[in-house]
Amino acid sequence: MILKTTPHLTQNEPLLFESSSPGKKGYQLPALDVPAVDAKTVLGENHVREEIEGFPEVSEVETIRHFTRLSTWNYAIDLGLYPLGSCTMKYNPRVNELVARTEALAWAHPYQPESLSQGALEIMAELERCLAEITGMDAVTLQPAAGAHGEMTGIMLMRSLLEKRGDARKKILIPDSAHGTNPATAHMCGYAVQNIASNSSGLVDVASLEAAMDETVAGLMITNPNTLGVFEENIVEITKIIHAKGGLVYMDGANMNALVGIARPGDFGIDVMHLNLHKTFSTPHGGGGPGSGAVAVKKHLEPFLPYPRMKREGDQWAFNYDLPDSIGKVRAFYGNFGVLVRALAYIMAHGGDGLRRATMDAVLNANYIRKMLEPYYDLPYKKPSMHECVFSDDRQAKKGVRTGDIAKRLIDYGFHPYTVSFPLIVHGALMIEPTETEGKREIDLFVQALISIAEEVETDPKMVLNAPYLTRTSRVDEVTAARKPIVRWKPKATASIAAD
Amino acid sequence: MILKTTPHLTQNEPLLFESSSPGKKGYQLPALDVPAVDAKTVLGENHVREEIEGFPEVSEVETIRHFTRLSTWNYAIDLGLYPLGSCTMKYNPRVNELVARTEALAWAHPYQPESLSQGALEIMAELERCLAEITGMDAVTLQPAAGAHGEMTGIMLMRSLLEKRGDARKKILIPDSAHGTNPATAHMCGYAVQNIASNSSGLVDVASLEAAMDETVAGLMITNPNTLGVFEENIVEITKIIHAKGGLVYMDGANMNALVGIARPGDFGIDVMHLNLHKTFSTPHGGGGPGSGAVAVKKHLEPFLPYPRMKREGDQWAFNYDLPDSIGKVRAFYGNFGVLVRALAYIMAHGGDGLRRATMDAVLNANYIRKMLEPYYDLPYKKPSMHECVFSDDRQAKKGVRTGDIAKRLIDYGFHPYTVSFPLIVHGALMIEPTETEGKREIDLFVQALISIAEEVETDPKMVLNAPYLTRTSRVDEVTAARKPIVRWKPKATASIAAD
Amino acid sequence: MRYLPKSESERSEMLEVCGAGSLEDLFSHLPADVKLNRALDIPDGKSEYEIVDYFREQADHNATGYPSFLGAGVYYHYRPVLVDTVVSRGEFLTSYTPYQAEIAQGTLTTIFEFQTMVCQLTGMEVANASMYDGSSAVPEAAMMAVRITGRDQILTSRTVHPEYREVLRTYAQHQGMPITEFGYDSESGALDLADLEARLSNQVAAVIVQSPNFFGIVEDIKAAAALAHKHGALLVMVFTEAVSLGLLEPPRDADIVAGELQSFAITPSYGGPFAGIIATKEKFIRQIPGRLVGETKDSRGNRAFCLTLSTREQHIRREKATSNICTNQALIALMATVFMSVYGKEGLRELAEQNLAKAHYLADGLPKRFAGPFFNELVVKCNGTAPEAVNEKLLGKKIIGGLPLGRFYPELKDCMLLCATEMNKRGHMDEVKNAF
Amino acid sequence: MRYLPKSESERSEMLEVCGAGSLEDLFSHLPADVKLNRALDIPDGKSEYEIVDYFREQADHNATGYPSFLGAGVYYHYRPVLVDTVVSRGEFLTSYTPYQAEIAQGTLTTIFEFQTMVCQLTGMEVANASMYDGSSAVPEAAMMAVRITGRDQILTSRTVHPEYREVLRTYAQHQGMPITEFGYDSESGALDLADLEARLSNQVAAVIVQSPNFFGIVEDIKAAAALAHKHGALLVMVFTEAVSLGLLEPPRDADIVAGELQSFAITPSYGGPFAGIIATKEKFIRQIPGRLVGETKDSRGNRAFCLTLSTREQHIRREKATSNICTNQALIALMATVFMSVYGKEGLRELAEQNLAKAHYLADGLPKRFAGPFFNELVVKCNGTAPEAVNEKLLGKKIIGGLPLGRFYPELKDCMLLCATEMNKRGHMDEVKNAF
Ligand SMILES: Cc1ncc(COP(=O)(O)O)c(C=O)c1O
Ligand SMILES: Cc1ncc(COP(=O)(O)O)c(C=O)c1O
Repeated sequence: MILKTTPHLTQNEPLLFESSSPGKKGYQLPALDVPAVDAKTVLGENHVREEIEGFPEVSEVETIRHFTRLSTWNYAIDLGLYPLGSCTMKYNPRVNELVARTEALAWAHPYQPESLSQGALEIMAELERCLAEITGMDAVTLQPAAGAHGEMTGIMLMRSLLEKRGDARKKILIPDSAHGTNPATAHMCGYAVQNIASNSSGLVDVASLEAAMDETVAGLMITNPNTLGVFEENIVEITKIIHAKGGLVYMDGANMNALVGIARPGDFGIDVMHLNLHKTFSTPHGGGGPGSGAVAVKKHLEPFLPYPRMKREGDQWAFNYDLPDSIGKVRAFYGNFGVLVRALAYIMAHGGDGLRRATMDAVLNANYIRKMLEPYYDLPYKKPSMHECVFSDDRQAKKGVRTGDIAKRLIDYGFHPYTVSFPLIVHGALMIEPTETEGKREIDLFVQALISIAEEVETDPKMVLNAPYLTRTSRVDEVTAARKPIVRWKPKATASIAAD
Repeated sequence: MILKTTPHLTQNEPLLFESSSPGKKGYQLPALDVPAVDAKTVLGENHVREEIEGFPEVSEVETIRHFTRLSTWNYAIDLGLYPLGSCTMKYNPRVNELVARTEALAWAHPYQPESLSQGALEIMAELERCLAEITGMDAVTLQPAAGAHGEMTGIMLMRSLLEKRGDARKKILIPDSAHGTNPATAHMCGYAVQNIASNSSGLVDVASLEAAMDETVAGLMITNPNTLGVFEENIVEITKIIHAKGGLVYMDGANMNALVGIARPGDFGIDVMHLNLHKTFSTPHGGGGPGSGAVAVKKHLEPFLPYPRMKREGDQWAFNYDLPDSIGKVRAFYGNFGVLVRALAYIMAHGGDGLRRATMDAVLNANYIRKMLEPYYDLPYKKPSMHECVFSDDRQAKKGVRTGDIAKRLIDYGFHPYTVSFPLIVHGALMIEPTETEGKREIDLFVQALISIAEEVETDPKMVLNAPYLTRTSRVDEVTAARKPIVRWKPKATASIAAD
Repeated sequence: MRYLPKSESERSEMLEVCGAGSLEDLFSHLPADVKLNRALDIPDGKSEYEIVDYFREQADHNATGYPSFLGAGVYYHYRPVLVDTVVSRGEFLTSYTPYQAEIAQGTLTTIFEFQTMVCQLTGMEVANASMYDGSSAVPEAAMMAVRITGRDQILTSRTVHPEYREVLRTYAQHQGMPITEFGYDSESGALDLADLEARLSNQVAAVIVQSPNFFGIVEDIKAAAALAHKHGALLVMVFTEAVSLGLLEPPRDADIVAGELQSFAITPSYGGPFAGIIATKEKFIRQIPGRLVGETKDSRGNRAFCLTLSTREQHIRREKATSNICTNQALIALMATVFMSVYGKEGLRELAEQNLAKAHYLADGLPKRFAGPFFNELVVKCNGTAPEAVNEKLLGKKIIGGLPLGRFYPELKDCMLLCATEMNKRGHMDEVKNAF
Repeated sequence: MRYLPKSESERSEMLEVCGAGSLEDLFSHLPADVKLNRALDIPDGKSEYEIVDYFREQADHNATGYPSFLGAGVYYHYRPVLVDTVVSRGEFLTSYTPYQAEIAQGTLTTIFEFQTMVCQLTGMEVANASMYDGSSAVPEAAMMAVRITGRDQILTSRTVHPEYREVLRTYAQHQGMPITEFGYDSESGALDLADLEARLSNQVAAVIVQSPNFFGIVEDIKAAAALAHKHGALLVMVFTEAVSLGLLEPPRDADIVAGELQSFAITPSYGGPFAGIIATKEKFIRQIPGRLVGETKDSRGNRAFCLTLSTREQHIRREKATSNICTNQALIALMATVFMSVYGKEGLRELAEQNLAKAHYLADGLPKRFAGPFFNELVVKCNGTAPEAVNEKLLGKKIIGGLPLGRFYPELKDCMLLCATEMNKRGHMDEVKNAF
């Protein structure tokens, strides 16, 4: 029975291009205080464009209504639980938005004099210090823009170290439970990918890892806790195996929300790792980004970090570009500074003890959900859960209902779906990560919803197969979208574009 | 046919009290930097309360979700046309919200030294100047908090002048088309109310006015354009009649959106009037307030204005409290300053010419709607419309459908209803004021909706009588609410309170 | 103009429908002699960037970043970030009075919560949806008492905020509601019960007292109420510092509570907009002014809220209404509602305790004028030097001192009213002490 | 902790269900030797007021209110207020990547509009939903060209932003993608077509040029494209100043456009977050990296949008994906979308014309290093004095000058890059001129 939502009307809204009319304006510029110049004269006829065909022409009130109306078609953390496994969708404190807009921070130019950027530098230095302490690593770079970018940075660091030692090696070992960015990253860094099968309990199989490890292997990319939400109990042994053969261990830190204040990768043999500040440290996802993929390393990898690094000169911070072994820059300037501000504000709000308590509540929520749902959904791997738990649609599949269908039905119940069909080692996975910022009431409603859907599967599978029913947009046809891609608006008639 | 809305799910949400749990916190205070004191010792046992029974205990994330969810149950200008007659629901520019939050303005204390308040004083002085220019009056007070408060201030000014002349007189003349605040105000100021019947074209009947006017009458409260949206074409003659017998004319300026830049009350014989800055000058209604009811007067009433007034001392602004004839203060401090800031920002954005063009577009929208709907709804008064038009439900009533029912059905069509059953001189009024900030597309959809409803009334009146259908809350039972008032939450069991 | 969502072609289409050749034609029926034949003398429209610059420039002529010890009815308190997050949502900011309940349940629910929390804080049974501010709530309370008792005289303590009393006088002057003031005990700074008793009679509709009073002193409401009731008058209790309600015994013995919630996340904003309230006993519900939200059901039987008892109000009752108030301070009341939700039961008490501690730290060592128990304000003697001189000294240190009292209380012209809240830092308080 | 929505009693209820006696029990299965046996060395949790104070204090150590003439890839432009109004809506701010189309149509629609407007601006047929920034979009474009052409060499103009070229080098070093640079004409400051032609070969996958280039000079994309195409290479056009697209001929002849939209209402924010884009021809759609939103229908036949062609992406293709990018810059792209909507067709052109006028006013009288046509940036010779010295002089006047070029172009160590936008006031520009 649906307890959490009620249908209500929402406003329809055309595309901006469809509500445009020639001459409508949403802007005004101050009058020019210098002589106007003729573009064609100073730039040359051939360099000056005609009007921007099809570009919007709307007023201010139409603009705010357009985006306000569209926003009401979205689900969001501010509206409820967002249990996407592996995504750590936690509450985004609003004070972080406020401080990130502090004028002298938001309007700081990356090339302004260092002497006039000491505040920005201090913020980055303090965040680096906090992240090193949290991970137990020796140095941190804040330059990567997201997790995958951090992975690339990290693998390049490994490769540069190995090259310096004389052999960059050929392969990276990656468990079959890993996130897609891991193999994609290894490939971008010029490495072949060798998959490591998980064992019956969903952990890295130590024997096959040992077998796979040799001098052609640059290292291992491991996620801990892994994508099942299970802590790799043999992690110390695993890192020893890699190190023994001269390899390095990269840890995908996307799941750090299970470890902060409890255990530190630096203490269990990790050489390099990334953090998703937009997960563990609560910077808003904003419908897909921005993020920050800070990378933390042990001493031996520090010389290879992207330049510039910050250094102390007397009582001032300064940038150091003189780093001969550096892999170079992975993006212009110093990173997603505005995101870094938010992450530091988050850390300051919790403090060391608060961060630990947040981790414990996150793990509590995941274990509670697991316990409550185990009678209704198949739990393929039984190891203790950390911050998330992964069920399979095994029982429901017998009725022809798959994880994707259950996910859509969950929408009617007022929740964003869990992560669907990942990790790949679980057939028909329901991957659930509640995070610590969910209260008991919200979690109980979520559990009730999934139990109720399990019952619907028994009594009326069709009902689930055709969900959702309460959304303004019913089940979306993604197949057609991919078969004949229409990725931009065009004036009617010529609307659709042919794809090869 | 409903073109503008589609049903979509919205989140249910209990009251704060219902989601509270002992010990949940949404706040943190900085640690005390002085010794704590024992309340009972310094205040005395009897002065210290027990815990606040039933007060909320929720976390930060629950608070933001609570109010975000509730907000989605509202309609608003940001979502669409809000054609409430007499309310002038126009677009609220967001830059006005920004400037009102400028730190040194938002955090200015009313008792801080005048030398450190020059910016605030300059803003008020500039707004007074603009409003005097717009109304054609000689002086303005910004102290009243809303229109009704302005009316009270204005009538007190009149009374004080008359008293000073030797006789405060007994009565105030008020057309039967006037807003309820007019008679209520006259009464609060110690005057009896004498209604003046409107003539067949909805205007003040000059003959009966003349008959009613004598030396016992303090003056007239007139709304121009009146609540039918019609300009009182005899206004000059009317004011002459009142003045001839020593009375004064108060104008309810709620409808100034029809006149700004076109005609000025000061030029047609008005002695005193109020402006609703939260209507004509776009400060947000915020679900019912705050507003500002600035009052503008001619020279002869200036000495009676509330103190303090601003005066220039050298290159500085100062407050002048030495005003022997002043009626006194109508509220503490100087008025709803934050609202005044927004109003001035609005005036600055338009400039003189822009204000005039806004008025013309407002009148254009109203006349367009009138023309488009005249074939479908009865228009009781045929005089040219200004900023609003008023239909009656005469034709629909024959099918048993009243203006209130049509209003509810309009909700399903994606619009906020017009003003229902006002003015009283129109039986079953539909009072429609679009304002200038509505585009043709939105207006055409509104017209289409009302036409479509008119057809529904013919074909299926029941359908209209039971509307709305698409809202999360269906037709609300206001009768029961008034019969057994429950105006506060109580822990179950004792929930309802008896009313006398 | 960027706020006018029409293209020229759309304008002409619409004009055509109206049978008008031009926009001017729409006004052709206006008498020639009332029309304005010139442009308004207001500068050309400005871009939003110029508007921001203008107000920043004005702000630069105001004090910024001065620690301040001003209170006297307007208090500096921390403002949770969530408050603006909530009130900036267009659905709250740009909606009208919730007359159409089916699309205003958001606003209606928050007002119902507001009314409930005000009752919980004040110990009353009914609270309205807000008044303009605390000062205008006082005459409304007095008029309410007059309606209830059928009497016409009002007795006010001199320790009620002076500006509130001025507003009461303005409202009263034209409606035959004589106001008499009674004094305070010059030792304790609390109201003079003997003087009150002496002035009470069967003509008195209401006795108005404030607690904490204008001097910051916590009054004995019970005693005042007993006296008032003995003579068949109602007791109206006024408060200007809502934070005190987190710690002080609520005025259960009062009949009407009229107060100001500015302390609840409402910026001082040079004096407004604020949010006043009136709360009372159930039995007086039909005499309360302003809007009330009540609980009911919708046609499907689900809980719903709506404006109720509107037969008290001007749009129905016209001259017989309980008040002429229409537009109130809804959005500001919402700020207070969010504030109460963020602080909650424990937070409001801790906040009050911090204020108490700060004020007592400030008081320690300063020449207090009054002996009565105080919350977060106190009257201090400036022995010899004028209060203005002390403030000058402090301004030199970029600190704004207290309010010199001579303006409102000639007998206290050598005193100032100092306030300390959770925002005042110890160091600044020490500087203030040194200035005496 | 205010962000943890649980009471102690709720915690113990939940622990009981989990069969755990304490929160610590939940971690009892972790090997003892991996556990942290001490508290983290991070100061105690702070209230939101202390957090605000901390960042304000840091901000005070940064420049505020200095007029600045820095550009070089990060530009100062007015920021319409509506941008923050929109991106502050929780429904946009706190939503995830729109994988579940039925409850993400808001985000999906805005991305579809974004993709469309980027196409309209660049003259391309397909644009993605955003890349991390302009600099990382360049190597992604290069890799795309390598996949399309099956060749591996990249030719880059030295007038491409130096940091972009550094990023390209970092990406390229480990994947056998040799990078060669070609020069610029020291007269005009535009790319040296002869040098380009000389270096072209049938090994070259892509020629990368920027316009306006790092010196502010508008490049002849047509000519560069013709040369590249003659040798079967693709032309990649880079832009850092999106406002220029309001006025400049779009790079229709390019095969791939990689750019940075920071100029579109994205604050400089000390270098990020920004929003990069990649746009290209329809025929290359299956090689484009990053997310794409496509139009389709829902089961009721209504228009709907969803993420599409995800078989290009890492979560499906893993090591065979077109890129490893997952999280992008969605909310920042939304800022740019709102900006484009506010300015619109006429506004963007007027804005570009104002920039052109300001830069040419600034240039007038200054010793320009290059003769080519420029948009809103120009290289100026400091004849004699070092650029740093000129900047020192300007800092004395609380003005931030230009970027000394020696760091990136030794041959231009006596020059600086100056930028003037609509925000630079005439008076400040005059002061800059006087400093030379
Ligand atoms: C386990 C894991 N690794 C890596 C990533 C990639 O991080 P990002 O999306 O920030 O690039 C994610 C994010 O979805 C993830 O869940
Ligand atoms: C014609 C008229 N007069 C007076 C008022 C009262 O103004 P306010 O609500 O600001 O007190 C209104 C507002 O509804 C009105 O429409």
